[in-house]
Amino acid sequence: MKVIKIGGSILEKFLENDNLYTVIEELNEPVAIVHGGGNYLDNHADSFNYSPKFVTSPEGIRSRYTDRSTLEIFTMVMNLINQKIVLNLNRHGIKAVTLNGILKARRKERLIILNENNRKMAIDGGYTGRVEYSDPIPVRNLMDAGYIPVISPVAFGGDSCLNVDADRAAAYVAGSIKADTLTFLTNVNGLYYEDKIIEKADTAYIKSILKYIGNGMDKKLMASIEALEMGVKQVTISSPFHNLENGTVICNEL
Amino acid sequence: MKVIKIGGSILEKFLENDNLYTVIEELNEPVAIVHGGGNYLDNHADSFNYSPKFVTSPEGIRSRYTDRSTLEIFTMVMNLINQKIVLNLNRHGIKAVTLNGILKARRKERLIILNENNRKMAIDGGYTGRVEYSDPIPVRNLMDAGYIPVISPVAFGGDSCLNVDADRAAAYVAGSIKADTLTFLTNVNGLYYEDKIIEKADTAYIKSILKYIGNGMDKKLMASIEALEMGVKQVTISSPFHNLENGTVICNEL
Amino acid sequence: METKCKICGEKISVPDDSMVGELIECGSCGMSYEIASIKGDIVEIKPAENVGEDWGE
Amino acid sequence: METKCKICGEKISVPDDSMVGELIECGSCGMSYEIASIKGDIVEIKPAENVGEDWGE
Ligand SMILES: [Zn+2]
Ligand SMILES: [Zn+2]
Repeated sequence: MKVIKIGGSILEKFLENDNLYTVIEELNEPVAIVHGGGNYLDNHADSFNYSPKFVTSPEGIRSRYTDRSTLEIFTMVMNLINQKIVLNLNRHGIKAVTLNGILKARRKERLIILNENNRKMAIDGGYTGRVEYSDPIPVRNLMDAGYIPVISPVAFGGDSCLNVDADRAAAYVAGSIKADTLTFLTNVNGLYYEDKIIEKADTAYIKSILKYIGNGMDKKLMASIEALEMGVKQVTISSPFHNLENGTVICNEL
Repeated sequence: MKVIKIGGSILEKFLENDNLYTVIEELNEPVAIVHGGGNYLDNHADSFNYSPKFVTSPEGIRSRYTDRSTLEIFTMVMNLINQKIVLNLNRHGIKAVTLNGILKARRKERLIILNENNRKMAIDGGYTGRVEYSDPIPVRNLMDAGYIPVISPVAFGGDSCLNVDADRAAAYVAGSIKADTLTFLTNVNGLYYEDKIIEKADTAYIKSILKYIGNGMDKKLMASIEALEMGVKQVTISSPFHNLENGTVICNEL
Repeated sequence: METKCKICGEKISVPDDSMVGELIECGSCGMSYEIASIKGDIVEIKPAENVGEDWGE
Repeated sequence: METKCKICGEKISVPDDSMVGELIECGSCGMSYEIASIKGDIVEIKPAENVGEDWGE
């Protein structure tokens, strides 16, 4: 069993070119898909009448601020992306269905941002959360029956829906069903460190270099470690437009 | 096994009051939910930046015209409603998940409307469709595992998503899994004809009075007949705020 | 304007402000047509498709 | 403005344009605080929660 995470510009390319099915056809095993879509939302903000709101973390990272109205648009756009993925796969004879409502998260009560005086400040956390649970039963049921469940980065928590990180959501989905492989499809063909690609690494090594890795990839690595700790056998980070078997492979122990 | 259709003002009341769980708790059998939401979309049009477009049929019935941009908003809002239903149920300890991608429909190529000269005219059908298939396997799988699949009135057909009638979608879902009962929850406590409620009827009788029944209820009756012809044992039309066992019961034969 | 029924050959009168897409009926045999094109006074018609009700939500 | 560390009792200076919610640190013991309220010159503080990164999509 395999879980594939698709997000960022790769996701937009898949939707545009309607070629996600080629990736699925290469695989010969049951698969679940977790998608992201923050990029998509920002790139299509106008058409959804959405004014992106961002805050800056003390580390200087700009991130979406999910207030109440953002949450509503966020969940609608994630569901739209989900539907497009399912439609694209069905169109090519691949049985896929939307499966949502299986993720639970803890709402972040507070976020630390840099305010206009460039000083750290705690603000209401809005509607983001940290994934804490993925129900394996519906996922495994559908996979066993030959369907690809397609899962959005929306979780329930604190009496609301929450915007959750799709990398971490994928880690929990994979961990909960004890997937053999969790694959992050990205626009680079693996993890680069000191100008060369890392073909194979264990979690101890990944932890040791984590602080030198740029934003975006570092989140994938943290999610990879979580997935492996939950019992996933290996994590791969690769580009769908290169050989899926290439890229970076991470295991608990080499 | 039971399929429940919720739409119209009842749906909005359930979402507002967060009391759909009370209906589910009364039942003691596996259930699937199909929801509508045309009303919800129209009543919240502003907040979705949506300008409703309507056309009038030769019979004088005003209906939504689903052009490309309406389709996108339609599918997003239906998914939002779906998510709200699933959240409401989960919040009260009822296991429910979003299940979409199981409906297939035939796109309507042409619609007949009344134009500004009050003459009949054929226009492009836009993105509505007639449900032709519901995949029973994912629905039954989830129900067998103890989950309530919540299904939106969005189908695939002609290379696109399509806006489909939720009553008919519910009929196909119920028919495909050979449900014992299909229940339409409405804001009236059954089918009224000649000023009194009909407690029990067979399809022959329903067909004989169909043309005297007002818009809205007539669609439910047509969907009821379809469901019964597909093997559903009985259809009930009732108000959730009265006794669910009251209302109108329709069977193939009394 | 006018056109001719493809079934019974009778004349069908067409209002001057008709648009492409409008449906007309032969008064003689009852056949339904859709206006396919209007060029000057020449009205081309094609048999109307039978379209049932199915409006979605 | 200033306030006093709840752990070591040292003075912590607070910029005049500070807002409720801003985080300040005791220069002496390193304890982190969040400004709970500012009334005139009186700055109330509470221990800052430890908040990890989790921004969603
Ligand atoms: Zn004729
Ligand atoms: Zn101190």
